[in-house]
Amino acid sequence: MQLDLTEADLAFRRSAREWLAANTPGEPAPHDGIAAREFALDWLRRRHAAGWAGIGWPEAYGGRELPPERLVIWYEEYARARAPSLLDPTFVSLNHAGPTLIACGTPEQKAFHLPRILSGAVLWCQGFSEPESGSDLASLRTSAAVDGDELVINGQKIWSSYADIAEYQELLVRSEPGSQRHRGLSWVICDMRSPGITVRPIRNMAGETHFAEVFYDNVRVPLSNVVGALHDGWNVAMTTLGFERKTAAMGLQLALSVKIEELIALARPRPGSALAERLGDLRAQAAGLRALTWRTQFRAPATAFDGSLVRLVFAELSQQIHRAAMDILGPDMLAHGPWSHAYLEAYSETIAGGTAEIQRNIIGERILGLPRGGAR
Amino acid sequence: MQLDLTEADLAFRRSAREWLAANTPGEPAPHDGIAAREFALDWLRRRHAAGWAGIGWPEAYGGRELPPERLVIWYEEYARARAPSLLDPTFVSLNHAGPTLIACGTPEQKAFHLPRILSGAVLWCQGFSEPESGSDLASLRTSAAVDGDELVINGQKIWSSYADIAEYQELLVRSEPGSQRHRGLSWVICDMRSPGITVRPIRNMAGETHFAEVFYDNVRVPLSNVVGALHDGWNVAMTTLGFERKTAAMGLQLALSVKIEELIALARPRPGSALAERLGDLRAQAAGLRALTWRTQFRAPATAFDGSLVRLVFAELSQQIHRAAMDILGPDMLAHGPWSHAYLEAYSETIAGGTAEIQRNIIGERILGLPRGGAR
Amino acid sequence: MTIDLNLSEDQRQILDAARNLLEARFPIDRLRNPGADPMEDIAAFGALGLALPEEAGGSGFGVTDEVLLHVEFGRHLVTPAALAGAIAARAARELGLASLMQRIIAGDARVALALRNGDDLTLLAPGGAALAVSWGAGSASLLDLSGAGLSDEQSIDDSLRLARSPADALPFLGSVHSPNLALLAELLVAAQLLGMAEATRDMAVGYAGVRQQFGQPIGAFQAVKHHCANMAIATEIASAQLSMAALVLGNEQPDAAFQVASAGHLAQRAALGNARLNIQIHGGFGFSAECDAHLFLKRAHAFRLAGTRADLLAHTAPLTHLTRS
Amino acid sequence: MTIDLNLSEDQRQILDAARNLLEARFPIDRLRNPGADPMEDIAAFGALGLALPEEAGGSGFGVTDEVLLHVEFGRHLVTPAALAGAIAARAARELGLASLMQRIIAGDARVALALRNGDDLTLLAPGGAALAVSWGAGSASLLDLSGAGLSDEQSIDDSLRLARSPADALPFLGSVHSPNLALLAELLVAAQLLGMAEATRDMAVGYAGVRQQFGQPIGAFQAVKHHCANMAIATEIASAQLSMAALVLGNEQPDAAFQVASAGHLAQRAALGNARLNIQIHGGFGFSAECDAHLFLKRAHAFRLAGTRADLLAHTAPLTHLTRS
Repeated sequence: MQLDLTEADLAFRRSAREWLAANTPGEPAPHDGIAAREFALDWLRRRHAAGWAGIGWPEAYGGRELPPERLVIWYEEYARARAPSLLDPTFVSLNHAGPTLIACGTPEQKAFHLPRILSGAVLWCQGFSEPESGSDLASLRTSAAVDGDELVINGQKIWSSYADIAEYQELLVRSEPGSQRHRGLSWVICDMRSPGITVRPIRNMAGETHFAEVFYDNVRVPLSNVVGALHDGWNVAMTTLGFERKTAAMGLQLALSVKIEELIALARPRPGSALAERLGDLRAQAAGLRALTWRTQFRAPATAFDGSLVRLVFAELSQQIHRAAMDILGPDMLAHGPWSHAYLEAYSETIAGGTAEIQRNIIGERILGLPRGGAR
Repeated sequence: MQLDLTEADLAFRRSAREWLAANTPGEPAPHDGIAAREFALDWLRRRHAAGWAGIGWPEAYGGRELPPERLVIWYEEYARARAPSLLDPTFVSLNHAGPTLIACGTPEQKAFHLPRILSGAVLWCQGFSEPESGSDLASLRTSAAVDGDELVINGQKIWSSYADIAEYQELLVRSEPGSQRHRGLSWVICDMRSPGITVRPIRNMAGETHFAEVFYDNVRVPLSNVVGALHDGWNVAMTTLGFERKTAAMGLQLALSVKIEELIALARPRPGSALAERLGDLRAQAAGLRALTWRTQFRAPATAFDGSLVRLVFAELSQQIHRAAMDILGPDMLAHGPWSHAYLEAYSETIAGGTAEIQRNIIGERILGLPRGGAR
Repeated sequence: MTIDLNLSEDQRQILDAARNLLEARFPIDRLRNPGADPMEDIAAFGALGLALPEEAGGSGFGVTDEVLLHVEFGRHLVTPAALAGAIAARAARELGLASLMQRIIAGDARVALALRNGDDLTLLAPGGAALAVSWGAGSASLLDLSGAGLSDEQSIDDSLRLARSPADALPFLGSVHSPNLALLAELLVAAQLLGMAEATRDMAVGYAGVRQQFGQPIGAFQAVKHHCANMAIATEIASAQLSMAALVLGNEQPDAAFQVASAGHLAQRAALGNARLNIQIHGGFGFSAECDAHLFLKRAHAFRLAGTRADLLAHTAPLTHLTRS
Repeated sequence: MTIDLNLSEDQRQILDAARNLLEARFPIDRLRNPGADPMEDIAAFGALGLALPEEAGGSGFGVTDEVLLHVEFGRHLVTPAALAGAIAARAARELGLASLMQRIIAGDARVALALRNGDDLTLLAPGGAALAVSWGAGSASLLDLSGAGLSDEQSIDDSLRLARSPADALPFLGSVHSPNLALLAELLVAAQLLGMAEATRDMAVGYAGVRQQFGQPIGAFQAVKHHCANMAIATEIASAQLSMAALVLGNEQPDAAFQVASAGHLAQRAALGNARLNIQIHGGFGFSAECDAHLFLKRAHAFRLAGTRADLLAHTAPLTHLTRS
C-alpha cells in the first residue's frame, strides 16, 4: 500500500486548480429544460477546449488517457473549486454512454459518437426503467422486432433524465420475442429525433422536469446501432452500471464533503452538542466513503458489486446531509433555494438506479453469497 | 375519553404505597437457581398474605377482581417502590399459566392450580420453543401420542426459563401425528417431576442459567391435563401470548422509566448535549409506550396483535436504555454489576417470545393486512 | 370506569362530521390547483372556537375533542390558517379582544401562522390574513398584518405560500402569558403531524398491497413490510401519547408540559419518518410531483417548524398518574 | 502507480504468518477456558516491536503493516495486552527506557491497558503485568504496577480480567508528549475493532446461510439479508478508512489526526453494530453463552473504551489529498 504523489502530480494539481479558478462558472446551473442543456454543454465545451474533458478517455477519442491518480486530483480540485454538479445533463453522456461505447462499441460507433460526446456537441439520455419494471429491470417489456437491417421498437420508458433535451438515448429493449428476464435484451443507440418517439416530461417533487416518459411507436433503429451483441444487452447494461458507480463517484462524493463543510460553517455547533456530534459523524462517513471509493479505484480486484455498496453509502449519506441542512436552516428551508432544492432532490438517491432495498439484496446475494429468497 | 381517578382510587394508591414501602425487599434478587426461586416465592407469598397477589384474578381463586384502573395504580406504585423485577421466576406462573388456565382451564384445573400459583406454592415454566423451531413456533415437533387416558411425550424443548426450579410446565406438543403447522397441537400441563424428563440449564451471555433445555423420553401426562380441547393447543397458546403482552406490560414499562430517571440522575447531561437529547428521547418514548399500553387496557377493541406492537416497542426501548447506560457508565460497565448485567440481559428482548423481525411481520400482516411473502 | 380511552358519542359525531366535510371539500387533490383553503367551511364547522366556552361564542367542547379534529385536518393537509385561527381566537379572548375573537371564530379575520427564525418571522399562509399568531415559552402573541404590505412567495410546497419579515416590523396586537395556551398550540401541532403520519402510513400500506414487482405485491417483501410496520409503530405510539397529553392537559394535571412535549416529539418523528418512507415505498412515482407523497413531506416540515423542540429533560417525567389536587 | 491500495508482498507474508499463528494458537474456542493469552507467542512473532526500527530491536515494518496485524488480532480477540505492549514499547523508547523497551518487546514485561475513568483507572488484562500504558490528548504514559498489589476481578467477559485503582495510586514510570504515538494507539484500537467487525460479519453470514426457519435458510429473508448487508457496509467503510488513516499517519501527512479520528469512529460503530446484529441473527443461540457472539460484543465494548471519542470537528477535514511538504 502506498499513497505518494509525485512532483508531476502536484504540477498537474496546480494547473487544474488554476484553470478551474479562472473558468468555473459563477452563476448557478439551471435545473431543467433548454437552459440546463445550454449551461451544461457550454461548460463541457469550455473544459473540452482546454483539455479538461474526458481526461481518462483514450486519446484516439479526444481524451488524455490519464491514470486514476490524475483523475482523483482533477475531481478533488473540481470539488474544491465548487464547480457545477457533475449530475448535470451531460452525466449520462460522459459517465454512462461514453464509457459503455468505449468498452463495448464498434470502431464505427466509437469514432462517430465519442468525439461528439466529449466536445459537447450532443447530449444522451438513458432509457432503462419502465413503469412496470422499476426495481425489477429484468422484467422490461419494450420490444424491438428485427425487420431486415432495422429494429422496430414499441413500448414505453420512464424516469429518463433529460430525454426532452437529448439527441441520443441508450435504450434497453427486449429484442428476442418471448424471452425471459435477463435474456434476449439488446442495448441500442436510439436517435431521439426518430419518428414515432414522444417525450412527456415528468415534474418531480423538487418542482423540476428533468425526468421524462418516452413512448415508442414503431420507432426504427438500424441494427448497426446495437452495442455489443444482439440479445446480449443485459451484459452491456451491467457494464454501464459498473461505470456509473465508479468513475464519477469521486467527484460526487467530494461535492457532498463541500456541503458538510458549508453546514458546519453555517451551524457553528457548540462542541459536545447533539448537532456537533451529528456533523462530526457526517464528516467521518464522508471520509470513509472517499476511502472506499479510492479502494475501488486503486485495489484489485474491484467488481461492479463493490460499486453497489459505494452507491448505497453515497445515497444514504447524501440524504443524511440534506436532512441535517433541513434541521439547521429552519424556516428558510421552506422557501425555494439551493439547499431546500437539494434536500428534495436527494430523495431520488435511494430510488433511482435501483432502490436502497435492491442494493441491499445485491450486497447480500452477490457480495456475501446469501441465498435468494423465493420472494424477497 | 376520560382519565379521572376517584377518591377510592387514591385511597387504594395510598394503601399500596404504604404496604410496598414497608415490605419491598431491600436486597437485590438473585438471578438464577434455588436462590432465585426462594427469593421470588417468598416475595410472592408475602404479597399473597397481604392480599397484593393476583389482584385482578377472580375472587374464587384467591384474587380480588379489581378493575384495570386499580391494576394500573398497583403497577405504578410497584415501580415507584423499586420493587423486584416482575420478570422473575414467578412470571410464567402469574402472567402466562395462570391467565391461560383462567381463560381456558377446566373447573378442576383451575381449582387445583390457581390457588397454588397465587400463594407461591409452586412455580411454572414454559415449554414452547424447540431447537429447530425458534421463530417458527408452528413447526414444533415434540410429539404427544394418545395412549389410553394419557399422552406419551417425546422430544425436546429449549429456552425454557427456570425449568430447573419449576414444578409445572405449560407445554405445547404435537398431539396429532402427521399434522402440519398450527393444526394438531395441544397445550398440556406437564408435571416437571414426571419420569423421563431431563433438564439441562443453558448459560446465557449474561452468565446466568435461567434458561434450560428440556428432554422428554416417554413422559406420561394424563389427558385431563390438556387445557382447552385436544389438538386445539395453538389457539390456547395464542391466548397466553395475548396475556403475556398485556397484563404485566405496564409494570415492566414503568421499571424502564425508573431506569431512565436513574440514568438522567447519573449522567446529569448538559442541556442541548447529544446525551441530553438522547435521554430526552428515551423519556418521550417511555411516555408513549405507557400511553400505548393504557390504550390496549382501556380502549376496545384490543387484539393480541396490538400486544405484538407494544412488545416490540418495549423490547427496542429497553435495549436503547441499556445501551445508553453502557455509554454513560464507561469502564464500570465492564465489571459485573446491576447495569452491566441488565445491559446483557436486554439482548434477549428482541429474540425471546418472537424475534423483532417476526414481530414486524406480524404487524405488517395481521395489523396492516399486507400479503405474506412466499419466503419472507 | 374512571379511565376510558374510547371515543365518546360526542367525539364520534364530531369526527364523522369532520370527515364528511373534509372528504367533500378538502380532498388532497385540491392541492394540485393551489389556492387558499376556504376558511368559511372551517369556520362554519365551528373549528376555530371548538373548545371555547359557548358563552364566549365557542362550541364548548374539550381539548381531546379539538385534538381529534386537528388530526383529521392533518390527514387532509388543511391550511395552517386553521390551526393559527384556533390559537389566535384563544389569545384574543385572553387579551380581552372580544370582537377580534368573534371575527376570527367566524372566519372573517384570517390568521397566518408565524414561525420565529432568529430576528425574523416566517409567516405560513399569509394570503388574506389580517393577523398572525406565534407562541413559545409559555406565551402567545398576535401580530397585526393589516399595514404590513407583505408580499408572499411560493414555498417549496406549491400549495403553501409564505412571507418573510423582520419580527420588529410587525406591530404587536398583544402578547399573553399563558402556559396552557402555548401547550395547547403545541398539542394541536402534534395532532396535525399525527394526521399526516396516519395518512402516509395508509398511503404506503395501500400502495404496497397493489404495486407488483418481481411477480408479487411489494408489501410481501420484508423490506417493504417492515418499513410499513415501522410506520405503524411510530404512528401508534404518537397517537396514544397525543391522547394521553390531551387528557392530561384538559385535566390541567401537573405533568401536562412533559406529556405535551413528549407528544410533540413523537408526532414530529412519526410525521417526518413516515413521509420519507412513504416516498421510498412509492419508488420513482413517489419522487414525482404526480404522487401526493411529497405534499405530506413538505407540510410535515412546515408544521414541525411550527412546534418547538422542547427540552424533554426540563420537566419531571412522572412515574405515576398525577391528579389535580 | 503512486497510489496503490493493494497489499504489498511483505504485507501478504505478514498476514499469512499471523493467520497461521492465530489459527493454531488463538482459536476463539480457547476463550472457553479462560487464562491469559500466551504473550510469548505474540512476542516471538515480533508483534510488539513490529514497526520499531531494526536498530532498536524492532522489525522495521510500517504503520500500515502493523494495522493489518492488529485487525487479525481483533478477529481472534487476542488479549488487550498485545496492543498495550506495542504502544508501551514505543513509549518506553521515546522515554529513553531502552531496557524496559527490550523487555516489553521480548514479552518479558507484560503490559496492561489502562482506561481512564474519572479519577480512577480501569486496567484491562492486569494479570502478570509489570506495567500499564494509557494515552490521550497527544501523550502516552507508563505506570508501574510492580508495587501496586492490585487484585484483579472477573469482567463481564469471562475471558478478560480487570483491576481498578485510583489513578494517583499507581506510580508514573514516565509520560511522553507524542501526538503521533497517541494517534497510533487510536489507530491500533480501530484496527482491533475492525477485526471484530469482520469476524462477526462472517459469523452472521455463515449462520444465515445454513440456519433454516420457515423451510429455508434465514439469509434468504430480506430482514436477515439486509442486516448482513448493513454489517458488510459498516465493515467496508471502516476498513477502507482504516487503511487510509494508516497511510496518512505513516506519511505524517497533516490530516492524520482527522483521518485517524474518522477511522476510530467508523470502526467503533462497525464493531458494536455488527456484534449486536450478530447476536440477533443467531437468535436464542446467539444469546446463550455457548455461542461466540457475546464474546465479540464484550470485547468490542472494552476496546471502544480504550479508544477516545475524538471530536470530529476539532480538525480540518481536507477535500484534497494533502502532501507532506
